[in-house]
Amino acid sequence: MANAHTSTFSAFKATLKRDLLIAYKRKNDVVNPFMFFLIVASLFPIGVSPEPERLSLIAAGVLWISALLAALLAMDNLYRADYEDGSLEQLLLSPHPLFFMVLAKNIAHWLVSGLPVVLVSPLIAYMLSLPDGSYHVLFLSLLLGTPVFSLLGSIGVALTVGLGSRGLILAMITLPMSVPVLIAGTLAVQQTQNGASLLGFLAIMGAMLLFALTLAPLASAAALRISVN
Amino acid sequence: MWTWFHKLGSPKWFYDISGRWLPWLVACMAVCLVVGVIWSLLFVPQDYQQGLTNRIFYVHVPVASISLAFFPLMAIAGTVSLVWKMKLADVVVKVAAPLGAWFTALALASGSIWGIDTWGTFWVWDARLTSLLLQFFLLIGMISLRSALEDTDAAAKACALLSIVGTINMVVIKYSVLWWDVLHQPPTNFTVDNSQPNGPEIWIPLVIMFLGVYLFFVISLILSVRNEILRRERRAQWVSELAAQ
Amino acid sequence: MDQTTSATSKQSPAQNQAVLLQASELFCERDDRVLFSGLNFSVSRGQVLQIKGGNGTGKTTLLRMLCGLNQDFEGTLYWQGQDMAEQEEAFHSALLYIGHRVGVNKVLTPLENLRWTCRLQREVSDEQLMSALAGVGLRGFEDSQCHALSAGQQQRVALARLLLSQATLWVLDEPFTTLDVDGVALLENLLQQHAARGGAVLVTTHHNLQIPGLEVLTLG
Amino acid sequence: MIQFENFQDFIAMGGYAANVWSVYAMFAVFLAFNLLWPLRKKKQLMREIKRRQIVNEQAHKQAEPETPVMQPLEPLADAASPAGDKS
Repeated sequence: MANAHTSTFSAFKATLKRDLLIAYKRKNDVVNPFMFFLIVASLFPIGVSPEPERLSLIAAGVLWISALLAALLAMDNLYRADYEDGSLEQLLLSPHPLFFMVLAKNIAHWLVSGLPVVLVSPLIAYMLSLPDGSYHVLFLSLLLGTPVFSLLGSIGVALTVGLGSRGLILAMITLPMSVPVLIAGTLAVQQTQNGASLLGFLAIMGAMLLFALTLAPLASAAALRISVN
Repeated sequence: MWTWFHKLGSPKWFYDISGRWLPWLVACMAVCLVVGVIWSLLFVPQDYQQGLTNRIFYVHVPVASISLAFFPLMAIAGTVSLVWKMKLADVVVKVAAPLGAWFTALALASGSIWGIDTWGTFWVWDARLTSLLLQFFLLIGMISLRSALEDTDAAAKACALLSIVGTINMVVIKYSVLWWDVLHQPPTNFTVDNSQPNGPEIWIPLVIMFLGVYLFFVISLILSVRNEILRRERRAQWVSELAAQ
Repeated sequence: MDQTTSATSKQSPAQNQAVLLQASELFCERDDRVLFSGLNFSVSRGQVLQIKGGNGTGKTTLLRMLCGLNQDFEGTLYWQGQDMAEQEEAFHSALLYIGHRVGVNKVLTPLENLRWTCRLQREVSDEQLMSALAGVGLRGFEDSQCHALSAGQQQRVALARLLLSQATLWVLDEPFTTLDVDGVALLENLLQQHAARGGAVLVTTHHNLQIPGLEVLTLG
Repeated sequence: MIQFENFQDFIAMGGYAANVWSVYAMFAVFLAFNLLWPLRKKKQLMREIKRRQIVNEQAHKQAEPETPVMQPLEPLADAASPAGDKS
């Protein structure tokens, strides 16, 4: 008798809901990346210089780098809890393609750690005296860029899920990989200030997002199968 | 052709074959390097713009271009190790990372020294140097993942996967750094290497140097692969016979 | 170290419908130590197969290999007569695996845990979930977070899946370790019911099972 | 053809001695290290394999009994043992 198992989409929804529920119950998974982003972004005026002219030059870069570091920090516990309590094995053994399960987990992770950073970025941009015209540019580019950080990061996390201490290795694997997005994001903000068209940059970032959205979960799924044995 | 491919899988066969080829390779490498170095140091005419620093060109260009070959090499070896589960391919992936880091480090050092008199400072965030730097970081990531996962089958598959992902990334990084450089650089369209007309007396020693450094890359890789084979097959019969001699 | 047990033939996958999972010529080596080689056995409908062996003889490794969590082995696996490689989805939709780590998230409540693990395989209503939890003796604990439960209770949350699952093959790795006396009786009863309804069970435990028609495969 | 009149000129390298010679020095170190280090490691590996071989042979000669003998536990120093001995 063929087992009529649930449709992949409902399993996708179930995994997404479960992860959001876990995040809701464990508040500090949401607060930590968010606070980290605030703290790192506010260190730069102290470290570099408080004058608005100097700050506005580096504002875009500071915001993007802080968002990248916040995403890296949040990535560490992406699969860890599930690996330790055995839920990851259930995920691997489910009849549904692992691609969608990993995608669900990545989306849930981004909603918890990436989206708050994006939502608060205009406020921090104001504190870093970002030039007036580029608030919406920063917001949109971060909105397209931070998912790519967690998608790429999930590959590194999946590769090192079995290790105990893996913070550093995770950084060394993920940071170089996120350089293209960092470049596209910072350029989008800087170049639109002197007249470049915003649509061009958003198109490029959108392409990067789709590239990551389709390929990264494949690599993460393969990496999970390798690490969980 | 297939028998050759499967024979390549047995480490002992590779160990014997490489043992026989090594002396010849070393001899060719020595000849190429000696001729190349002497020719480029002594006989290459001064460059009207850079003066005698074009000698650095003869070390930087071969090393930098071969360093670009490391990620594709690891990706191919990684794919073979993942798909056909060939132990030798995993040995190549493991051994190529440190050697790649050495090549990239020398390319970085010689590139920045070469740029000193044209840019006036030791380090400039020029497109080529920046992508070499990022390649160096990715290679260090490969090495650290390999050492973190000790040496099991899982480590082999994980590193093979990372090498494939790393190669795709290296391509994307290369072009995004180029794009970043063009947008930031005031358009001086001054590229360092092909600024003066290259007569044959310029590029012949370059080809010889390139050949010498390429042979060196092959030899060093083979030496390390042989060591790794001995380490992994240390319980095998043929290794203990070898050790007894 | 090589064992050949239980009746079915070695090479050709048995054609009759009864045989669910068949393993032929399994060979597994863990850091230069051969766990088992030339291992052949099969699990058919209505059968409870207990895998016995001392510590470190590869019981868990064998179970994880059969489920597909671990691919480092030689030999072939057949599911309902066909090679496992092509049967991936059909096999996984008919499989229920509970390992040493039972897959219960400490932050979630038993209800939420059960809802997710079941939803991966079939649609279940909340009433069914509640009755399953009550069935394994967790009445009243449905809404407390699992880190407040004892290890035995957490094991029961995983066992609640047995009540709801339609999977034909149960693979259980040391399911009895944290259970108290009536927990053991409950589980043994469940195994018998599952075998009676045409399912199959593969279980590793040091506990001597009081199940009629129990077959044993000893490793190492 | 030779670009330098004498040896001093060659060393001075038209004022860029530091640059050119540092690069060639690094090149030499790079070549030497990556060729000699594997050879040294190979010798070390061979020595270790030979040493393990000898150790294995000795181990085989006088193989201890397989199952460890159950040593009885010493009585606890502070516990008043039921037999009432005055420890």
